[in-house]
Amino acid sequence: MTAIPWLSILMGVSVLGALGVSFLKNDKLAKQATLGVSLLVLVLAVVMTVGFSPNGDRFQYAETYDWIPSFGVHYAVAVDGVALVLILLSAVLVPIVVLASWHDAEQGKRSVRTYFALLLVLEAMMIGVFAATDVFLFYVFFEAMLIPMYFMIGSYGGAQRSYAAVKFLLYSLFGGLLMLVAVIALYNVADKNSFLFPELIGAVTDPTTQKWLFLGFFIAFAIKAPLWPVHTWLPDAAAQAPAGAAVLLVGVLDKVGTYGMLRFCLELFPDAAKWATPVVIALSVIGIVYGAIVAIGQTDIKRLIAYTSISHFGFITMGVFAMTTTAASGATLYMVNHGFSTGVLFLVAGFLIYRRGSQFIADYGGVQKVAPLLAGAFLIAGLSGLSLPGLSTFVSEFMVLLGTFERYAVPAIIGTTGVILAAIYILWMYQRTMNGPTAESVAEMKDLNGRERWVVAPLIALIVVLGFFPKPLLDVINPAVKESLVNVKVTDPAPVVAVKEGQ
Amino acid sequence: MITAPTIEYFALAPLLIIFGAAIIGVLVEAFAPRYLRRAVHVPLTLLSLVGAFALVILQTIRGVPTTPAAMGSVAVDGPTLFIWGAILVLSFVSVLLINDEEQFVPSAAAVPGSAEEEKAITEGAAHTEVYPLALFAIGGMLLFPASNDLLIMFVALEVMSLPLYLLCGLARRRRLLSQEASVKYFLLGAFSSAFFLYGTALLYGFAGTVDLAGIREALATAGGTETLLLVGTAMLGVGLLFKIGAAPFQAWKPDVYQGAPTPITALMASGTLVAAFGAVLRVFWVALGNDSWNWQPIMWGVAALTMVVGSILAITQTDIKRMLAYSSIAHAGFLLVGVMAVGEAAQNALALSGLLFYLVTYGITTVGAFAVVTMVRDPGGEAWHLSRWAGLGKRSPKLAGVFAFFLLAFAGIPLTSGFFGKYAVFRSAVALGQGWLTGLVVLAVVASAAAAFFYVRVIVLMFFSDPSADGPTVVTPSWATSTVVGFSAFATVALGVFPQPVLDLAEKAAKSLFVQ
Amino acid sequence: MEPAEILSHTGGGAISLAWLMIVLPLAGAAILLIGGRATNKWGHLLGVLMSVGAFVVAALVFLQLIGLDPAQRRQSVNLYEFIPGVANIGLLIDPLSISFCLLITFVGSLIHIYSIGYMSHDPDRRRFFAYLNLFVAAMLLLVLADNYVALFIGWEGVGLASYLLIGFWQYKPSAAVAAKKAFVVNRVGDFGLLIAMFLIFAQFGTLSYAEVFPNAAQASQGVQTAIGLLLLLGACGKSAQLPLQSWLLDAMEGPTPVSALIHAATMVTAGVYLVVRSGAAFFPEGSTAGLVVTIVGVATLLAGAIIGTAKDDIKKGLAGSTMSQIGYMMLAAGIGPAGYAFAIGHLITHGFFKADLFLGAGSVMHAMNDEVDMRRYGGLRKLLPITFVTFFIGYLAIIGFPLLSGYFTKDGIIETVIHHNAILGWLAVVGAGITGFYMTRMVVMTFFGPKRWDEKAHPHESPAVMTWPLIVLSIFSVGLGAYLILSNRLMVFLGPAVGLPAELPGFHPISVPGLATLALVAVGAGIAIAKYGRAEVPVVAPRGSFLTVFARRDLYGDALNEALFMRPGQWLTRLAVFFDNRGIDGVVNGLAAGVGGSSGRLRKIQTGYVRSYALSIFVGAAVLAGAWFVVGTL
Amino acid sequence: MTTHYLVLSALLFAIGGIGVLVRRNAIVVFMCVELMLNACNLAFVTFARQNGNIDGQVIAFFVMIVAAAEVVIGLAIIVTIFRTRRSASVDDASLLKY
Repeated sequence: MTAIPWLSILMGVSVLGALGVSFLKNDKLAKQATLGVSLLVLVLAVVMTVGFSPNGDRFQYAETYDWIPSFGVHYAVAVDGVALVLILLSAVLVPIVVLASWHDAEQGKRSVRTYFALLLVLEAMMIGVFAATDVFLFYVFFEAMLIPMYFMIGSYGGAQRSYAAVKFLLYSLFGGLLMLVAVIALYNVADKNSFLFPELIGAVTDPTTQKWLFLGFFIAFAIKAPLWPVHTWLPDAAAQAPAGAAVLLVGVLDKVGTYGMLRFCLELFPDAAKWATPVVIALSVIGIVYGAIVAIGQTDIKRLIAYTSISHFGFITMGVFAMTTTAASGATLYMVNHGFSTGVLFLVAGFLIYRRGSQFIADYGGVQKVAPLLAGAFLIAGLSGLSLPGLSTFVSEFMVLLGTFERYAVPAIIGTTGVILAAIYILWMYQRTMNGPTAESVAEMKDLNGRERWVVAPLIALIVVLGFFPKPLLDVINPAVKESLVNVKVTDPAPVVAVKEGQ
Repeated sequence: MITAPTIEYFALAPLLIIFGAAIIGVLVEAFAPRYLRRAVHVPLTLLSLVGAFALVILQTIRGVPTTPAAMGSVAVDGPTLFIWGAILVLSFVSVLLINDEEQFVPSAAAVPGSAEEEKAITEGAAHTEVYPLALFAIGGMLLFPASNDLLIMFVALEVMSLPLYLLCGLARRRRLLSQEASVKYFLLGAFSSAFFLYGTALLYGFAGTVDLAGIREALATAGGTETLLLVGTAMLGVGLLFKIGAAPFQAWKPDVYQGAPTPITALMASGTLVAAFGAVLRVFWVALGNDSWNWQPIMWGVAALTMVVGSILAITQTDIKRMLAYSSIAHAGFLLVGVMAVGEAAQNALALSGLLFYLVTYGITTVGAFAVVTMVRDPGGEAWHLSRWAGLGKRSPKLAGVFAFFLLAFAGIPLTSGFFGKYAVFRSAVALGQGWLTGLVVLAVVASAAAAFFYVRVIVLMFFSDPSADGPTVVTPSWATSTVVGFSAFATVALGVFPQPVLDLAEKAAKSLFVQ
Repeated sequence: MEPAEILSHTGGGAISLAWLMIVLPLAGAAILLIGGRATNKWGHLLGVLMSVGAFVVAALVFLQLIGLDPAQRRQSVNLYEFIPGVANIGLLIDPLSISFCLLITFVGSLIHIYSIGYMSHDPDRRRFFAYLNLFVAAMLLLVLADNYVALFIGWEGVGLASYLLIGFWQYKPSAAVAAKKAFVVNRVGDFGLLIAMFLIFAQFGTLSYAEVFPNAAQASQGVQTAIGLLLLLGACGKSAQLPLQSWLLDAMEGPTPVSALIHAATMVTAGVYLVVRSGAAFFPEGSTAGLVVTIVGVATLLAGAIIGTAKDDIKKGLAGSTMSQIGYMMLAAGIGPAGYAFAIGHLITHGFFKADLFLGAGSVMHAMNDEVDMRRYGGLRKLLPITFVTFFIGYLAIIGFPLLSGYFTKDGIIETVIHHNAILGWLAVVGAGITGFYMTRMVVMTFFGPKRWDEKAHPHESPAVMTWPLIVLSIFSVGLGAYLILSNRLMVFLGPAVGLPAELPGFHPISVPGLATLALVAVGAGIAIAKYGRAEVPVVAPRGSFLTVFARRDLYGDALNEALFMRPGQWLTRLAVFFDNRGIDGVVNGLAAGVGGSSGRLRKIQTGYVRSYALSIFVGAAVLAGAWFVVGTL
Repeated sequence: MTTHYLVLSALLFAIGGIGVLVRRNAIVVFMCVELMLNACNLAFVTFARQNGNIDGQVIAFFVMIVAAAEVVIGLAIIVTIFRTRRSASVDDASLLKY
C-alpha cells in the first residue's frame, strides 16, 4: 500500500486532466471531463485516506526524490493528519465547484475550457502545497498557485476584476517574496544542505535568527490567511472572483496561510513563535471582532462573506497560536469546516447573484417566498457561518475557544463576542435578502435546479454529519497536532482542580 | 630582449572564428553580388556561431585552462567559457531574429520618406552589413569578459560597442527614433568609455600595469587608500556600470532599447548584458578582489538605486520596449546583489554560479520576449504602445500566453526559470551572512514585488481587457522567429522545472573561479 | 441531602433507549424538511406521531426510573464520543430530566395536535410541524444531556427552532426582525454560557456533569461564583430574565402554538433548568451567585408583571406574564435545595396553565381573524364557551386561586423565599397582586363586557382538534399543583437529582404571607374589574400616564438597548467600514498610488536630452569618486 | 615633476567632459569626447614615464586607433541624423524620453 505514490498520483491526475481539458474542443465535453477528473481525484483521495493510519508514523505516503541537488531541494511529499484533511477538503471542494461553475465561465466571452483547466491545475497545486515536506517545494507551490487563481479572478470575475486580481497577486507576492528571503536564510542558518522539513525542525537555535526568520514566514502567511490588518485584498478578490473561484480562494488557498503557521512558523521557530504569541493573539482577536463588525456593515453579499471569513481566520490563528492541543486541533478542524461552510455560503450566494445579476443586498428581499430551497440552503450555510451547534463549524470554534481559554482567558473571552456578532451579520443578511415582502425584482426567481441541488446537498450533508460526528476527522488530526506541539515543546496547561477519574 | 609572444590558439579559437567570420563577411559585402550576399551571410554567421560554440564545448570537455592565454591578456577560464557559451547561444537566437528583412532599413543613407528611400524599397535593397557588424559585436562581447588586462578590455568594449551603435540606427520603421537612439547610444557610450579609459590610466599610474593580476598585487602591497586607486576604480566603475545600465548611468537604456531595431535590442539586452556583467565581475573580483570592503558600500548604493529606479520607473511606462528596458535595469540591480556577495572561495563560487545562472535565464527569456514583440504589428510597424496589446489574449491566446509566461519569469514566479535565477543570486547573498547584504536582498524582493506590478499589468491588458476592434495583427512568424520563441519558452519552462543541468554547468564553471 | 452520584447506565430497559426520545422528533423534522412538498399531505400527522412517540418513550423511562432505588435514579447513558478529550454525547436520566421530558413531550404533543387545527389554512403547515419536531428534539437534548456541551447543542437547537418559528411568517418584516432579535439576544446569553463552559473546562478539565459536580467545591470561591454568574447570564438569555428580557415580547410574532409551547411552557424555562441542574455545584445555598439569581428573579417578576398590566395585545400580555412567572421560578431556584422543588413545580404547573392560556388566546384569535388587540374583543364568553371555560381555569390557576395548581406552587415559592429573605419574598407577594390585576383585566376585556369588534368578524368556537388540548390542559391546571406539592411529592422525587433541604417543609395554608398574597390578588382583581368591567373600555388606548407609558414601552427596555447597544453599534459599524475602506485599504492603495505617482514624476527625469543623460553620468561619476574616496580613506 | 602633466590631463579631461555637457552641436560634443580620450593618453604617457615602463605609451597608440575607429562610426551616425533632421544639435533628438 505504501509503495503506491498516492500523492504524486493525485497531482498527476489533476495535471494530466488539466492538459487534456485544455485540448478539448467541445466546451460541454470539457466540463464533463473536468468533473470526471475531479471526482476521480476525490475517489483516490478518499481511498488514500482510508489507508492512512492516524496513530502510525507522523508522515505517511512519503516520496522523496532529489529535485535540485545544488539547492538542497527535493521533491518530497508526504502527509500527516493535518495535511491529509486539508487535501481531502480540496478534493471534496473541487468537483463541487466544478459543478457549481457549470455556466459561470460562459457569461463573458472567455474560454470555458481554460477556466476548467485552471481549476484542475489549481487542484494539483493545492494538493502539492499541503503535501510538500520540503520547505522549498512548499514555497514553490505557495507562489505558483497564485497564478491560476489570478487568471481565474482576472478573466472570469466581476466588473472590478482586474483591480482585484492584481491586488490579490501583488499582496500575496509581496508576502511570498519576504518569505523567500526567510526560506533562503533558513537553509543557510540550518546548514543541513537540505530543505527537508523534518531535518529542519530544531535546526535554528539562535533566538534572534529565529525571530527574523519567523517574521519572514509569518508575514507571508498572515497576508495569505489573511490576518488583520493585511486583509483588505480578500474582500476585493472574493467579491470579484466567480463564486467557484471564491470558494477555492477562501476555502482552500487561504488555509495555506494558517496551515503554514501551524506547520512552519511553530515547528521551525518555536521560541520565536512563543515570543510573537501575544501579538499574534492580539491581532487574531482584533480580526475576529473587527471582521465581524465590518461584515455587519457590508452592502455586498460576497464582500460580507469575505469579511466573515476574516473573522473566522482570526479564530484559526488564535487557535494555532494558543498552542494547546485542543485549540490547535480545533483550528485545524476549523480550516476544514470553514472550507465547507464558506464554500456552501459562497456557492449559494453565487446562485442567488447569478439569478438576479446583482451582488447588493439591497436588491433582494423576500426570496424565501419564491425560492424556499435556495433560501433554506442559504440559511443553513449562514447558520454554519455563525457556528450553530449541531453544525460542524461549532465543534471547531468551540474547541478553539476552549483550548485558547486554557492559556489565554481574556483573548478567548473577547473572541467569544464574535459569536454574538456572527449572529448579527448572518441573520441580518438573511433577513434582508430572504425575508420580508418579496421584492419585485426577484418575484420571478427560480428555485434551485437539479444541478444546484447536487452542489449544495453534499456540502450541507457534510456540515451536518461532521457537526454531530467530528470524531473521524479529529482522530486523524489529533495525533498530528500533538506531534507538532511536541516539536514546539509546549504542554497543555493542567486543569486547576484535579478531577477524580470519572465513574 | 623581447621574446616572441606565445598564443594559445586553441583556447582563443572561438574568438578567432567569430572575428574571422566577420572579416569574411566584410569581404562578402565587398565582392559578392547583392543577390547572393544574404544567402551567404546567414549561414556563415550561424555556422560560425555554432562552430565557436562547439569549440567552447570541446574546451570545456578537454579541461579548463588554468593560466591566462595570450601572454596573460586573455583569460579563458571556467567562467569565461560559460559566459562564452551563453553569449553564443543568445547571439545565435538573436541572429535568427535579425534574419528578418522587415526589421532593417533598405538604405541607411536615404533620408526617411524621400524618393531615394522609396527607390531602395522597391529595388529590394538591404543592408546585409548587419551580419558582419553583428559578428564583430559578438566577438567584442566574447572578448570583453575574457580580457585579463584593462587595455584589452577597453579594446573589447569598443569592438563590442561600435557595431552596436551602427546597428541601433538601422531600423526600417520609425527611423527618426532609431537614428536618435543611435546618436544617443554613441555619444553616451563614447563618453562613458572615456571614463573607463581615464580610470584605466589612473590605475596604471597606481599599479604600473594594466594587468588585472598586477593591479591585485599592487593593491596587496600598497593598501587601498591611494587617491589614484580610489578615483581610478571609480572612473573604471562608471564605464562598466554604464554598460550594464546601473543607475545613475541607466538613462541610455530605455531610449536605445526603444529606438533600436527589436532584434538588436534583443541582442543588447541579452548578449551585451551578459558580457558586461562578466567584465564587471572580472574587474571587481580579480583586480579589486582584495579591496571588496571599499567598493561594496558603493556598489550597495548603486544596486539599491538601480533596482528601485528600474522597478518604479517601469510602472508607468506605456511602451512595451521601454518597459522591458526598465525591467532590464531592475534586473541589473538584482544581479549586482550577487556581485557583492564575495568572501572566501566557496562563497565566491556560490555567488558566481548564481550570477551565471541568472544571466543565462534572464538572457533567454529576454530574447524570447523581444521576439514576441517583433510579431505584434500595426500597419506602421511593431505595436509598441501597450494599449495596442489589450485583448491580445483573446486574439491570439498562444502568443499572449507565451508572452505572459515570459513576464512571469521576469517577475520571478516559481516554476519559471526567472525564479531560480533570482533564487540562486539571492541565496548567495544571504549565504554571506552579513546583515547589510541580507537587507539589500529584502529591498530587492520588495522591489521585485513592485516590479511584478508592471509585468502583471501587461497580463491584465492582454487577458482581462477586451480587444479593440482595430487591434494589431499578429504576423505569422517566420521559421526563425518561431524557433526563437519556441526555444525561449522551452528553456524558460525547462529551467523553471529542472534547473539542475544548467546549475551543474554553472557550478562547474564557477568552481575554479577566475584565473588570477 | 446532597444529590446522588451519577452512575453509568449498565442495564437495559427503556433507559437505554432514551435516545429514541430525541431521535424520533429529529427524524420527523428531517423527513418533513427533506421530503418537501411530497410530505405535505401527511406531514402534520407524522409530526404529531413523533411527538407522541417521544412522550411514550419518556413515560416508559419514567416508569423504569421510579422502579429503581432512589440512590440509583441518576443514570447516564453514553451514546458516542463527540469531541475526543472534551466531550461525549450522553444522556443523563434522573428525576429532574425526566420531569422535563414528560412536560415537554406531553404539552408538546397537545400543542402539536392543537396546531393541526390552528395551522390548517397555512400552506406551510408541514414546515411548521417540522420546526415543532425540531424544537422538541432539541429541547429534549437540552434537558437530557449529561454534559454541558451536549446541553449547549440542545440549547442552541431550541434557539434555532425558536428563531425559525418566530419568523415562521417571515414575509412579515416584523416577524423577521423579531426572530433575529430573539436569536441575537439569546446569543448574548450564550456568550455567558460559553465562557462558563470554558472556565469549567479550564478548572476541571472536563465538562461532564458526573465529573464536574462532585468536584465543584474544590474550585476557589471566586471561580465558583464566576461560573455561577456566567451560567446565570446564559439562563437570563434563554428565560427572558432581566436584562435580556426584551426579545420575548417581540417573539409573539410567531404563530400562537409556538408562543404556547416555546415561549411559555418549555423553552423559556430552560434557564431555570440550567440553574437548578447546576445548582448544587455553582449556586449552593447562601452563595453570592444564588443571591444574584434571586435578585434577577424578583426584578424580572415585577418587571414582567408591570409590563403585563399595560398590554392591549393579548399575547404580549401573556408574554409579560410569562416573564413574571419565570421570575418566580428563578427566585425559587436561587435559594437552593429548599426552593428547587417549588421552582420546578411552578415550572411544570405554569407549563400547563400558561399553555392553556396561550392556546386559549390562540383560539380567540382564531375566532377573531387573528385580531390580538383586547380592546377589540369583549363579551366573547357566550360565543366561545369552551375556550372561555378553559381560559378561565388557566386564569384562576395563574393568579393562585386557592386549591388550583398555581396556588400551591406560587405560594410555596413565596413562603420559602420569605423564610430565606424577607424583602425578596414580600416583593414577590406584590408581584402576585399585580398578577391578579393584569390577568383579571385580560379576562374581563376579552370575555366580559360589551362586544367591541367589527361587524366583519364572526367569532366562532374552534374545532375539536383545538378545544380538546385546551380541555386536557385545563384539567391539569386544576389538579397538578396539589399533586406535586402536597406531601412534598415532587421534592422527594427530585431529591436524588438536586438534593434536599435539611428538613422538608410542611404545607401551611393559613400563614401571613399566604393570606397577604390572597388579599393582594383580590385587591388587584377588584381594581381590574372596577376599571375594565364596570367602566367603558375605549377601543383606542388612551394616552395614559407616565407610568402606563413606561409599562407599555416594556419599561423602556428596547429604548435602553437601542441607546446603549444598537446606536453605538451602528456607529461603530459605520466607523469600522469607513476605517477599513479609507484607513487600512487606504494605506494599501495609497502606497500603491504613491509608488505609481512617484513613478510618474520620476520618469520625467528621463528628459530625452542626451546632454542631461551625460550630466547624470558626469555627476554620477563625481559622486561615485567622492564616495569611493570617503569609504576608502575612512 | 610629472604632477603637472597629470593635472593638465585631468584638466583636459574635465574640459572635455564639461564640453560634452554644454555644447549642442553633435560634432563638437564628439570632439569633446575625443579630447577626453586624449587627456587619457596624456595620463598614460605620463604614468609610463613615472612608472618607468613603456606600457603606457603602447596603450596610447591603441587608444588612438580606437579613437580613429570611433570617429568613423561617429561621423557616419551624425551625418545620417543630420541628413534626416537638417540639424546637428543633439537637443533636437529628443523624441525618446520618459
